Amino acid sequence: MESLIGVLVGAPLLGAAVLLCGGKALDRAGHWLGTLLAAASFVVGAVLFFGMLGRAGDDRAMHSHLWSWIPVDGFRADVAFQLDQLSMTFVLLITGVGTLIHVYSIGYMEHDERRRRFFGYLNLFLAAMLLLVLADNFLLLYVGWEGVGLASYLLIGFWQHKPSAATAAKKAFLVNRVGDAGLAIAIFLMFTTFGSFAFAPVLANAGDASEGKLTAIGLMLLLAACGKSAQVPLQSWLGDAMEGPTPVSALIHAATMVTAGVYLITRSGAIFNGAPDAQLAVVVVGAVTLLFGAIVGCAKDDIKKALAGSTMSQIGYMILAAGLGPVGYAFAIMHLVTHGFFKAGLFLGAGSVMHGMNDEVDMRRYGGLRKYMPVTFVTFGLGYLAIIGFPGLSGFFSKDQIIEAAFGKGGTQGWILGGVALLGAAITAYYMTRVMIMTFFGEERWRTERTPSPDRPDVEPAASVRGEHAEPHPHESPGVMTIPMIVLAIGSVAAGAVFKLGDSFVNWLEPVTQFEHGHPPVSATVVTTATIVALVIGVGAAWLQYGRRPVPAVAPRGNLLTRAARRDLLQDDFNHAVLVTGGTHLTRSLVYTDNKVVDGAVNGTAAAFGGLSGRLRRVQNGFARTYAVSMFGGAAVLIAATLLMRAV
Amino acid sequence: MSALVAAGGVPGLWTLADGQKLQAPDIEYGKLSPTLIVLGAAAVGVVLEAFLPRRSRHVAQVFLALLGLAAAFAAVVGLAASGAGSTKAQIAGMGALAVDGPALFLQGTILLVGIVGVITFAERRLEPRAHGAPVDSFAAQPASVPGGEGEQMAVKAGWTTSEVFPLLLFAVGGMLLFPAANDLLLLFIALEVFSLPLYLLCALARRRRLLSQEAAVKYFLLGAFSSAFLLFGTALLYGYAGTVSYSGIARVVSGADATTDPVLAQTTGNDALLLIGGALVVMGLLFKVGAVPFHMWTPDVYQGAPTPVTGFMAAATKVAAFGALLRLLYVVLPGLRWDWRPVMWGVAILTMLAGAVVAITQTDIKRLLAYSSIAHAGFLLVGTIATSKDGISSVLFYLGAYSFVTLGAFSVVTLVRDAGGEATHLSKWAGLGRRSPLLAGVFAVFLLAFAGIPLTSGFAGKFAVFKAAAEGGAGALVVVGVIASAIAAFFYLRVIVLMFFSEPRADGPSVAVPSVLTSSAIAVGVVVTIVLGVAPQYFLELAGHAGVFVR
Amino acid sequence: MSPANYVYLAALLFTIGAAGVLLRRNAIVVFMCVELMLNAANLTLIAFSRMHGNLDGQIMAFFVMVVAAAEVVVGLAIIVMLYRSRHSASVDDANLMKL
Amino acid sequence: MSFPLLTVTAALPAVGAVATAAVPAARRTAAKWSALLFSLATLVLAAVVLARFDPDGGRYQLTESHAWIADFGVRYELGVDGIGAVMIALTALLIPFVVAAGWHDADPGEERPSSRWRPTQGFFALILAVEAMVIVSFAATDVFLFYIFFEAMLIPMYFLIGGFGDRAHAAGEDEGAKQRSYAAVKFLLYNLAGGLIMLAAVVGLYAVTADQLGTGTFSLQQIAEARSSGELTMATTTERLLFLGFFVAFAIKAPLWPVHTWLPNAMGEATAPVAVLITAVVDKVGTFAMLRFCLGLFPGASDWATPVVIALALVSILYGALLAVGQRDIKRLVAYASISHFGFIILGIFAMTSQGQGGATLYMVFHGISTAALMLVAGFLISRRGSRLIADFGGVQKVAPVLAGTFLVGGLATLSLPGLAPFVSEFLVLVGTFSRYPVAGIVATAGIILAALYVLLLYQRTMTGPVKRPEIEKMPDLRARELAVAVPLVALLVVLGLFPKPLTEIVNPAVEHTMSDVKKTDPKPQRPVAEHGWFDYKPARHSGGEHE
Repeated sequence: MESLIGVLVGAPLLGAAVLLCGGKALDRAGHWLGTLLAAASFVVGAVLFFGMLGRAGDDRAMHSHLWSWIPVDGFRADVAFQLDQLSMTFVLLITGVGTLIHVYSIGYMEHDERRRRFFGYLNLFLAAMLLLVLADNFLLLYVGWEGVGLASYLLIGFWQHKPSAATAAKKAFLVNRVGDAGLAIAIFLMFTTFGSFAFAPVLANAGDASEGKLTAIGLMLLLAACGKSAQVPLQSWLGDAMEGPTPVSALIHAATMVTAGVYLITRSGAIFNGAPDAQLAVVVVGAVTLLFGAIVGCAKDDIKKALAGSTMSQIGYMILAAGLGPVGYAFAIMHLVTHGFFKAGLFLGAGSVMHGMNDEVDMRRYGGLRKYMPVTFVTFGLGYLAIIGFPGLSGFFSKDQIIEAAFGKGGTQGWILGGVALLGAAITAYYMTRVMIMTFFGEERWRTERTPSPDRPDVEPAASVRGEHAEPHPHESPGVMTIPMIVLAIGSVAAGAVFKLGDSFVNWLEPVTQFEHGHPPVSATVVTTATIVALVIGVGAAWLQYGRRPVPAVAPRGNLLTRAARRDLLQDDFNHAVLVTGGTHLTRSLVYTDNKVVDGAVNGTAAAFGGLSGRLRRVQNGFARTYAVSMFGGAAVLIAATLLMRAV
Repeated sequence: MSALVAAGGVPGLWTLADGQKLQAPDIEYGKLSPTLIVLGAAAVGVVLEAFLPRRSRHVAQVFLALLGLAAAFAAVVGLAASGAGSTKAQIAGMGALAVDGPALFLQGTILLVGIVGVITFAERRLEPRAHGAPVDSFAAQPASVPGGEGEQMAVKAGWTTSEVFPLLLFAVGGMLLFPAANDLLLLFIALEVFSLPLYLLCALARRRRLLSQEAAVKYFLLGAFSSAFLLFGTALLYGYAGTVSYSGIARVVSGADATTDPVLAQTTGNDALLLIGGALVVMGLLFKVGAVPFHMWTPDVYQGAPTPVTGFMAAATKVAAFGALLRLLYVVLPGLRWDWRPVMWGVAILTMLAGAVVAITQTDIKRLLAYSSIAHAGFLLVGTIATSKDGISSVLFYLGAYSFVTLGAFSVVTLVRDAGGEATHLSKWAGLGRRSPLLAGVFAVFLLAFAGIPLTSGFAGKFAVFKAAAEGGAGALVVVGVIASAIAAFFYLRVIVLMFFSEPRADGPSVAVPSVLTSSAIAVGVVVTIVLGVAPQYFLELAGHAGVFVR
Repeated sequence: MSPANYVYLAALLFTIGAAGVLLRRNAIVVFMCVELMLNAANLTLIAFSRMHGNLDGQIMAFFVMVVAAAEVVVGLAIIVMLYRSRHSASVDDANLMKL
Repeated sequence: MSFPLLTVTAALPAVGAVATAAVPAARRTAAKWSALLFSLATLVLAAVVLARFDPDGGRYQLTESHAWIADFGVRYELGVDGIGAVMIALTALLIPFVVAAGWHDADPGEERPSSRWRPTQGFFALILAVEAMVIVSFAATDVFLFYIFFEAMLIPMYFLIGGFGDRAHAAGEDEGAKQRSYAAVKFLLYNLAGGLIMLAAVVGLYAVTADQLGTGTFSLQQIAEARSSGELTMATTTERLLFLGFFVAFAIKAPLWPVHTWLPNAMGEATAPVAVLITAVVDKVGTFAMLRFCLGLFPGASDWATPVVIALALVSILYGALLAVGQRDIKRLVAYASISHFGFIILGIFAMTSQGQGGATLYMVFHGISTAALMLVAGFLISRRGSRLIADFGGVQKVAPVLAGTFLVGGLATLSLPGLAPFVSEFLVLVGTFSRYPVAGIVATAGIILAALYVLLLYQRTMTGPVKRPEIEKMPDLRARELAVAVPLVALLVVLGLFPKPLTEIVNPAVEHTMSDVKKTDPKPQRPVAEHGWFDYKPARHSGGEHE
């Protein structure tokens, strides 16, 4: 059984290797191979899952040691896997959603000449992501951590001929690297504190370490989580990452990779439990991000960027929950899974819309599409209902638990966090309704608005370069794309209820994450009611603004907040002004320094000797009598010096 | 001489006492044979010059010179083999000459240098034939006015200055005596014996005769000036010690004899005599080695002299002069070590740095090599200052290594020619490596050896002297030496860059195809450079065994 | 008279000779000044010889005279050659080579 | 008398150099094949060295010792510890790639046959000569022997840089020649100056040993024995001065800020294979020598100098990376990246922990391979376009995906992506540094962010975006020869990234020895996980898959 764990990672890795190294011969069958291997991984995951179910809760963790990786004196890193309930949850989510998105991509990427490579990258992503969640030590986790970063980089920049895509990919990788550095430092700290960085010894002994150490480790882990999960202040890359093909956005930037930060914090729960300050930092980051993402999501006209803001916000919920400690870990993961379903579904739906609309992404050029793409409309709608927390759908259960747990934090903190979470729920309802209305309802604005030239949609960035108006012909996507959407929609609807039934999900995770019941100052019913009220307010506000009035095709100027939100609340501008401009000046001045000062000193020395030489050379003036003077003087000095030596 | 006086015993007695016979001086001809052979060959050469017809002189002189030098070298080897260099080292020639390790080692080196020198002197393939007759690098008729009728007639007649070979032999004879001289008189005589022929040789260039003559005049006047200093120093030392023999002076300096003789007690009380005299003698020698500030003749003379002469002179003079300097400092003045060492420190530092720095901006290859030789004199002084057995042997080794590199380098210079003769201006050497990779490669080997790059003889030599100096407590001098080496590396590199990395000039020089003579001279240089670089142990041992002066 | 005075005289002569070398331009005169320096040395040798009462100094003086003669032979040859080429015996005119 | 394996390993390329140089002028291709075959044969021998090396054996193995220059106390002593063995292997490994990648670099230019002096024979002979000298340097256990080859290798390198520059030069052919000879001279003078300073220290070392032991010696083993027996004690000042003499030379060679400025010129002007030779092979002698000679001979002084060295290493890391970001020339960018990496290596060495030093050793190997991959592919790219300026490229990925892919892998290795070999070493260096100097560890970690920046900027500007220039439109993808160069290197990066154990096994004992030389032990974890026994963990050798 244990040996199968390796297969989980191995199958997609093999796929990646074959697809990326294989030649053009694989172009025709490559996508099927990739999908097959992803599915194989899912099947293996399912087998392992059922095997696991057959055992007692405390005995479900499995280990598989493959080989000793970096054996150095006093330092040990192995390639070894650990499959417990937490990892299992992720494995199923990753391989399941992953497989669906592979299938979807077959249709979505049909006309792309580099489809084989796309599937190679997708497989690479799956392998790295599985490595991340299966590793039994932080260093191997780090490999997966950066591996998914690489896959993300490759996939965001998949359409490399678009400068914006290449820039976005680079930005994503760089911002993630900042987080990675945090993870690296956390590992160093673990090594110096515990002499190890494998899960078992570190987590089991976390209680022995001083709180200061644990806080430091926790903060560094939080930094890592911020990078990967696009949390404030490292959130700026996620919006740009929407340059990637939409299946990528669905899989990586919605369902799986961006939630790795939640996994990291949950996995390191033992460390955070001993470091309340670090936990506080986590909840603050989560709370800030959930508002930040939500506000940004309200202002974006690009459907994918609106969804990206939403992702940020939803992960904020998860981080918030994870920061609450054992009260919230299980809810964080639960929301993570449900979010995986509905957000993937939403993105795939968005992709389907774009597919039918000449890759137009501006919602102001959509409208009334429900008639033309019914399947997309229904699945997207179900996802919409799930995310806003419509009672009975998955988002309702998972989000409600988090809000409840936030209130349960107790004291002023509890009220603030709960209030923020509640506010977030309202805003979520608002912006999602906005997306829904602008896309599927109202006038068919696409009939009059200019859209990009249809002949080369891949060359000309849809939103920036406008060609002659060619009326799009919205149409439903092929089955290979709609089926995954349908599956995900089912998941969005049902997952929450299934998990909630008998607290099955919490019980499942409990051996790994522990679980405590929170003590909200108000009863759960009050919280639920408040949540539903917030939902109604949000939906109502959006309907008032977009449903009752026509949507202007060109965005109005908007108030200050709207304008700031469109620019990601100016955070990018700040980055640009401080980091990019400052960095450019720094490197330029350093280049100058290196040439003129450091190297200048060297060349200057050479020049100085040259000058000295030229001067001394003039003494040799060709007159024999000068030479004689030199000799005579030399003799005099010689005599004088000799006498002087005797004298002293 | 002191032996003569010792027999007298009474001051002012100019005649022999009754019953005493004038003793015949006791000369160990065997021990002196190398010098005698060379001087004899030189005398025969003069005779040949008088009696042989012009056409046959060249061959005869070359043959005679090579024979004489080879025989002398054989004699040196024989002496060394018989232990004269180590166990049976002795003072010969009634106290005038030392036959010991350093003397034999240096004599051997000088003779080898002489042989290679003769070979380069004899080269007749480089100059275009003058009216059908092969000519060498020397003037057709030195006495004639440059560009005048006399010169044209001499050229037309195909004359050459075959006197150069006896002159070279005389110079070698003097040089053999110079490091062996064990009293100040012989030191002076030997100095003159090897200097005078060199003055003449400098004047004998076939091309650029004005430069050649100017070099001779400068060399001569300054040389005479310096020998006057040396002589005056000799006189003062004689005044101090009452003797000119090295061992005698050394004894007086160490205070062994002062008690018995009242006059001596008076003069030895005056340290000024000793110090000034010593300084002046040392100065005379420093002039010959080309140490700063007595170096200024070097660039001009090296540039003006015919290149084969420059090569010979640069190598052999340095060997002989350092031999004499070593003996003087180690045998005569060891008692004054604490007086002369600091002064020599200063001279060594100045020499190394000035030589290296000024060389940077030189534009003539021969002048550049001259400054390089000044810098090398500085490195040799570092070894000299060590005042240890290792110091002596390191200098001996360095001299051997250096002289062959120098000979080789100047031989290469003779090959790079254009219409005006040798193309010594550096700009003409641009791109030589692309036209003639082999020659440029060989020259690069020599330059790298000069620069002291490992696996060349220059490195082994430099390491030896630095090691000796460091052990002798002159660590600071080693550091200065290292700095000077770094500066020096710059100008050697400049030449390499010029040869290999510059585009050849359209009007660039051509490389003459030498006869077997110059080729073999260069080949010897390369082989010695590499052998001494890669496997120097045998020669280091040789120099090590030779590192003891007889007193 | 103390022999020391001869030594002083010799030193004076030597200095005069050296000064001549440094100051005079004509090659012959320069050369003669060198000869003067040699003779100053001779005088010193003889004076010390007398002082020490041994013959070494005097013998040396003879050698020096011989050497000086040889030097004259070589030196004059060179100087005359220079004069014939340049029509000038000034040492300052011979400065083609410098720097 | 056992078979002199090390001598033969070093001599084979030397023989190859002579043989290659002797190939007649017209038979250029024969010279190339000769060089390739000799380098491959050397690789086989190096593999034998690696195989014969027994990690459980003595400190120096395969030793040879012969009298050489007794007067200088010099012996011809060879021997390898684990570090030397892997460095020899690295050298032998990279040379065939260098040769293959430089296949056409020394062909006489068809367009101007007279003005170009590129004797192919010379080019390849010089490469083999460098290889021979580098191998001796890695194998020498006599300080003097090491010094000689350390210095001597400058000469062939000098001719390789100055004589066979990159044909692609923005400022035109003549200006290119000028810059090239400037770079070559700068390279040589810089290193020669360092070498001469070291010479003073070598002389000083002789004086010290001669003074105290009676006879001077340069033998590492003999000095170590004399030190441990107390026969040889160095005064603190003497030791520090000697250390500085050695260290400056190695710091220049490595190169360490602020004596790094020769490297960008040299790597920029040289052809890509020669640039690889410089940074991946020759420069490694500098860092290797710090480990073996600075730490081995002068442990006290090394300890004394550590704060300064670490500070300089940190400056190198950040400064090199920032300058790499600001470069407009591909090869100079790689050069500055290398400066940053050498900072890591030196940091690891002077952190004085097992992880740091083990990591530094692995870093030398992996940096060699990754830079080779990046630089050689960059060379292929540059030769296609005839320009080294980043701005002259763009969109290459579209027309030459394989080239772009291998370039990207090389770049990712340069930024130490986990899963590729350099990550292993960089992480070890960082963790080793952090455990003794936490602040330095954190500062150095910032270097990995900058590394991502310069690599990705380079990739973005050259490979991505629309194809705008006709020269790029016509650009062919990697050819068979080029694939043969790039693919094995990339494969090695991946394999060694996942399975570096064979190397760590060889390196570990050597690191233990060095650690005992400097009398250092690893800092203990504050809360060791004692019951797991991980903290005293010594990796078991020759066994795999163990797990408690």
